[in-house]
Amino acid sequence: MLLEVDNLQTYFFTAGGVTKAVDGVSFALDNGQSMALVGESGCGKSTIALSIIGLVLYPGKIVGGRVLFDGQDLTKVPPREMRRVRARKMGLVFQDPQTTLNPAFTIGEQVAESILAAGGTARKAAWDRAVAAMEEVGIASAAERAKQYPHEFSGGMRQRTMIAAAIARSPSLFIADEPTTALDVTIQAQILDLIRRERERLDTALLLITHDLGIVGELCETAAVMYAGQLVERAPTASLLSDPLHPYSRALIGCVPRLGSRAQRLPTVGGSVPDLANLPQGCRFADRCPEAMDICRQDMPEIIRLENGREVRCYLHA
Amino acid sequence: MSTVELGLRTEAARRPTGLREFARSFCRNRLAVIGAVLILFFIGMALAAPWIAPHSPTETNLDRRLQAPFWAPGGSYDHPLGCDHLGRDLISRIVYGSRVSILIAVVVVSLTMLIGLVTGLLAGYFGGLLDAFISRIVDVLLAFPFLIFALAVTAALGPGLVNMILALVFKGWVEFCRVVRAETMSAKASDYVLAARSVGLSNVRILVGEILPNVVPSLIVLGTFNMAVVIIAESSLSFLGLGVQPPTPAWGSMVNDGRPYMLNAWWISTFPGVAVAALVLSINLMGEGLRDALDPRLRD
Amino acid sequence: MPKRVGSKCESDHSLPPQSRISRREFLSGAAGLAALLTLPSAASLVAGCGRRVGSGSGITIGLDRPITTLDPAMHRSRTVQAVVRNIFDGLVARTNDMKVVPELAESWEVVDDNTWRFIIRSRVKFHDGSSLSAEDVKFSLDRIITPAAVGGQSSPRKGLLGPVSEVEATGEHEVVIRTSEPFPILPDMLTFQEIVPAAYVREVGDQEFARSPVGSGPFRFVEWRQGERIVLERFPDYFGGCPGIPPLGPAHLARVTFKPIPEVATRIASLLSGEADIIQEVPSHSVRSIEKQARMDVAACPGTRTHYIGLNCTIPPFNDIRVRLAANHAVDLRPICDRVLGGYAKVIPGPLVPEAFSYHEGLANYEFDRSKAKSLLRRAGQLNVRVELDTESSDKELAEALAAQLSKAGFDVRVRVWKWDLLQPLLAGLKRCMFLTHWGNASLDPTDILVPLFRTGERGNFTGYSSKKVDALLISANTTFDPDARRDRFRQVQEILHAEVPAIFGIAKQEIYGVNSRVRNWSPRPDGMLPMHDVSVS
Amino acid sequence: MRLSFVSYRLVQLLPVLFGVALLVFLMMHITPGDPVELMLGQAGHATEEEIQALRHEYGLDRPLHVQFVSFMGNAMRGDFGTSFVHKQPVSAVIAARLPATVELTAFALLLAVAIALPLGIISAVRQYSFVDKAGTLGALVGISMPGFWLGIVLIIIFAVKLHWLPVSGRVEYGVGLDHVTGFYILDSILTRNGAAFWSALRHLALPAITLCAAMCAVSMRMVRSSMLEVIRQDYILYARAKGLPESVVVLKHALKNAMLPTITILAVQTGLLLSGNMIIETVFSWPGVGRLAVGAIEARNYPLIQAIVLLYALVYTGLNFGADVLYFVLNPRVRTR
Repeated sequence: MLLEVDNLQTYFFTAGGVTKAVDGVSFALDNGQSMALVGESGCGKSTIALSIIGLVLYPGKIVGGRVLFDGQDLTKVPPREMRRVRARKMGLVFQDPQTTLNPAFTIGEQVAESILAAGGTARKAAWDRAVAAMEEVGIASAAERAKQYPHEFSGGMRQRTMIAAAIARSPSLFIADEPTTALDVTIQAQILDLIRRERERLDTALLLITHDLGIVGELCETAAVMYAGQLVERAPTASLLSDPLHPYSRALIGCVPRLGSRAQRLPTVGGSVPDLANLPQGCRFADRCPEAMDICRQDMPEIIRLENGREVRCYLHA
Repeated sequence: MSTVELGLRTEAARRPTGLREFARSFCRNRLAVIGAVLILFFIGMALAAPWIAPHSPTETNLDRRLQAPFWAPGGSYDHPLGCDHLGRDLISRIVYGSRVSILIAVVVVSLTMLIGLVTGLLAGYFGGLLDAFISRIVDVLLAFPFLIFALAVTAALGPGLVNMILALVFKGWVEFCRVVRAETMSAKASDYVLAARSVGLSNVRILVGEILPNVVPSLIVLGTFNMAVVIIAESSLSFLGLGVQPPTPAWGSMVNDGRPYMLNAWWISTFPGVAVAALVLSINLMGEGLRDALDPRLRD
Repeated sequence: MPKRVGSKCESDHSLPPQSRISRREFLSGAAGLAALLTLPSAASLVAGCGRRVGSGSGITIGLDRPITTLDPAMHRSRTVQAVVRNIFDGLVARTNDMKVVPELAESWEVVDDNTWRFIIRSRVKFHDGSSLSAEDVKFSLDRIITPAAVGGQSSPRKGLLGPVSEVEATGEHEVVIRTSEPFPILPDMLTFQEIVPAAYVREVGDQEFARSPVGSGPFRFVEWRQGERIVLERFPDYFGGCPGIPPLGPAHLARVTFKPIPEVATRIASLLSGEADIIQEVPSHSVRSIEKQARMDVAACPGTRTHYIGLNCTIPPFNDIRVRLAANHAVDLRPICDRVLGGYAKVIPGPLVPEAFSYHEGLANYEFDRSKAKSLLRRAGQLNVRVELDTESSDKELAEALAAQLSKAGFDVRVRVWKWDLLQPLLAGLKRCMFLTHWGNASLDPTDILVPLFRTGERGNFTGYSSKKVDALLISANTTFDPDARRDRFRQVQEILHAEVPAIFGIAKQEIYGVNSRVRNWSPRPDGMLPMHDVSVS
Repeated sequence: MRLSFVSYRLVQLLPVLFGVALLVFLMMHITPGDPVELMLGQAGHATEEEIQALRHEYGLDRPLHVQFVSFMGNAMRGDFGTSFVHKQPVSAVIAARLPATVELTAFALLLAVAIALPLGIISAVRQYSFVDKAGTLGALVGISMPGFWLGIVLIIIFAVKLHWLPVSGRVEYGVGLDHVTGFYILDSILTRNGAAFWSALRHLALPAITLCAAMCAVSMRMVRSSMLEVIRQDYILYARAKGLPESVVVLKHALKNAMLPTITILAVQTGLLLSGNMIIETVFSWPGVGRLAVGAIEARNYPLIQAIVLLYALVYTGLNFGADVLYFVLNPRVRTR
């Protein structure tokens, strides 16, 4: 198993109280596999990403659980070693290429830097590899453009650059946090295509974090739905999309617009996410759940494993 | 302010920004509360000076000239911090001095902030000729040594408290204007202002609603520091002959008055100096707390 | 015998001042060197580089003011004169106790009311080796009395030579000075002028001369780092100095360094750290912290400056003589002199210091009587009248003490502290009503102070005082040669001023110096000059 | 592109200098106080005619606008007239003092940057740590102490009590320092005079420390706050996520961005140092322009004041101009647009 997240708990200790951004999440991802973490913004999915790469910043803290990566518990690894793991084995793409590239350095420099960080490469060679990676992700005349600054790049181009930086060092885990959210629809497709292609080429495991179920089908074998810091459902993508079990998943899928659908109005999920610093006693979705029962408000449902390998956290399936 | 969906801010720190929230957030910063309490203490001291001060701040008694603090040889508990060069009780002068010093700091900083804010916002937001005009004035004033100003103002109006405040304001607003202008310009280019503009919000609403909140944090930091600078400037100005006029006690002038006695009666200028430092420290602690509480970005 | 005051001096009264200092032990050479040696690395760096050559015979003097020029004709500063007087000599000099004695002049005579003849000493050499002649004297005095004579500019010292109208070299060593009206105090006033080498000045030009002067004095110029220091070296071929001020011969000191250190605390610190051997203008409150130190001492002598509170006689409330009298009854200067000025001051009943010519011993200060002051004010309808007492920051302490006294006796006085450059025009315009200031009288001749302060319309007459009688007496005194007649007139003036009270008189402060006890044979002078010719160090 | 930016900023300097010149001219001339009166001192013996003659000699009897035009005309040729007090060309008087001030200011600036930069960075990276809190406290104390007070305290401790450092002046007499540039540190290095170098350095220490205290405090706070701002940016998180060492993240990615506002602040602060000079130079008897200025103002020495103020303005605007150009070079957004 490449990555095994086991009962991960990441809390933020703020002045307003303890915010349980990630509260007992477990999942696993093997080499070459791909998985999506789906959820509304604020549900803790990005915190999972940060927990995996060991960059949960003050006042956040991993308070429980393990993150096994290549058999090593990353929560116990010293920062210096953690940095090496990140540099050698992980590739990241973030949501907003506008702000994630440093405005003060050239594109090539920032890509090359990522190669240098992995170690074992000379500066000149790193630059060449950076240019090659940029070509690989489809940036024309990469040698020239590598000398340009981020503000001279379009959003899509910047995102390609980020992917180039990630793949240039052939990571074993590729984490993409909302990689297309900030982009135009047409560009989105290109970028998704690029991610899929590169993932297959390098046989990298992919952890895709998104709120957009629409893109999950194209990229990931499995999908996990997150709600208020917890996983509520995990299933092969196809099954999830065709037959969501959890009422939240259903609501979420209902929100995905389908081309050709004639619906006058897009359905929405009513209500809002509970305050992570002040969680209800029972099921966290109970307040918004159309099928909520008394027990749902009393007790927190456990994850239930179904025979077909699916997992769901709901009393409806008990 | 586009942010990466990385949980830190968006997931963990979304809270309404009401007055109560602000107060709560401020109160949780222990140092800031200490600062605020100290400031209240100083203000209380200023208000209650006649009841607190053991002696008159202006009553001279040449028999007690340069009397040392109580622990030093020659000191007495009657004048715990000793007496100055005219035998006036030092602690009483410090207590009364808080009135003048706080008044000067508050008046000067509010005036400079206000002028700097308005001119900076206008110059930064509208740009063009207005900006060029304001910027050139700012440049000229900045390039002009303060000493000359102070002397010119005294020359034109004579030395005194009001004129000193005028001199400080005349030059002080410039720094605020520069900072506000720069912040305004960068805020103006940001997405949310573009968005606000595209929605068709009026200039005033954009300035007050969108840009001002971004300017305020740096303004407060600068302002709290300037309080300190102003209190100290008062002593530099008395060094140059534009201080608060005797026998009115003011901390800055007291520090300066004690200058010739540094070798043989260090307390005359040291204790007022300590008072300045304590006030400045508390202003600053509170300022930091204010900034953190005001700026949702910096809140944790 | 120069007067030395100060507690230590008093206790050693029987001994001459020089030997008193010399008895003290002095350990190593310059204390500055000692300071340096505390850092081992410093010592190794400095070793053998010839620093402080013959350190025992150098002396450093901390001045209270910057030196702006070394041209004796182009300044109006006592401190500058104190420095250049070591490079240059004058026709006439003063002894330490202010007697006027011939220096470069061998003798002089009054030919008639408007003509003087001076015989110049022969065999006097300038530092460049040339001999001093009557031509040089004429050149030097012409530079001062002729407008625009110094590089196109006029000498600000012209006024000090009053009615001198012509100087003529009538022989190799004889000069005739003519005046436009009788000028009885010419010798006194010539002590303010120095003789420069005509040929050298013509050769290098006035500007260069002001930067690196050549004179005939006991020390020759070595280095001037502007704002930092002026270094002088012993001139071995010095003619010897005034016969009136023995001993004669070249200076004892190999080197004299003048350092302007305007900040009081810094100046004292440089004395205490050993960087300066003599410092000017020690405030009385610091005397004790200097005396406390081993090998440090304080020397004081009567000054020539009179501190007084001017009362503007032209505007209310002080245009009423009752209010002026009330002000005089309201103050008690004795405790101020004793406490605020630490005893380094004397109360005087008029504008003249006791050492001045024609000082009137018969006058006394008005009696300190608060109820009398109040009743005078009540009668004038000015009880609790509000007035501002203007002063400079250097006199702030004194002003505050006086204001406190006045406020207890029926006045309501606030002190206002100004810079002199701003206060001066207001005073000159008679716009202010009460001011604490001081006026110097370096010549110790009353003309120097009575005329500018109290003659109608004079530029120092800030009280607006005007009396035909006083004006006439002053004019006649100034043009009369007979000392007794002059004395009589000046006394009359003092009596009138005492009766008409245009001011609250007065305080004569002492000049206080800080001295390292290795300095010998030096004593302070009322006129603030610092002749180093006879001084030595142990 | 670059050239046009630079020349644009250069053109902007002209109105500023003109404005400063006009302002100082008006201020000095419309306020009361007669330089000739002050020049003649308090002692008597000057007649009204003499005063008038002197006034005429210095052109003070001409109408204001005529004086201003001739002042500006001469100033453009670098001729600021003759100092009333020194009786020497103003340019020569200032030139003699300038190296001292430049040396002191530069040294104080270096010291301030050397202290403020690392402390500011550490305080930001380790926010709320001991270093941060101590730094904050230190900065506040630094800013709360008037320069003259701190100066005198340092003198008492290091010169009077400990005898470690000299009280005043720039270099000992007798170390045989040759004048090359007027900057003693530089001169002593050029002439390989170890004793002079050491002496100059020791003389520089106290005034430089005093001068830099306030600036150091402000700069440190500025570095800290701009670093804090930058460190919260996404690209810093991304840089960390890439696995870059923390030192690279902070010193390369964060610092380069944080330097932009800091440079501007440093330029302004250096300008303030120049004013601070007036008091510090007086306290330490440092033979620089600041002390010259104080004396010139007290004596209403118009030609000298005007020249010094113009010089300050020139240096100040020059610094700002330099900061702008540096900003321009450092900030790729401005540069390539």
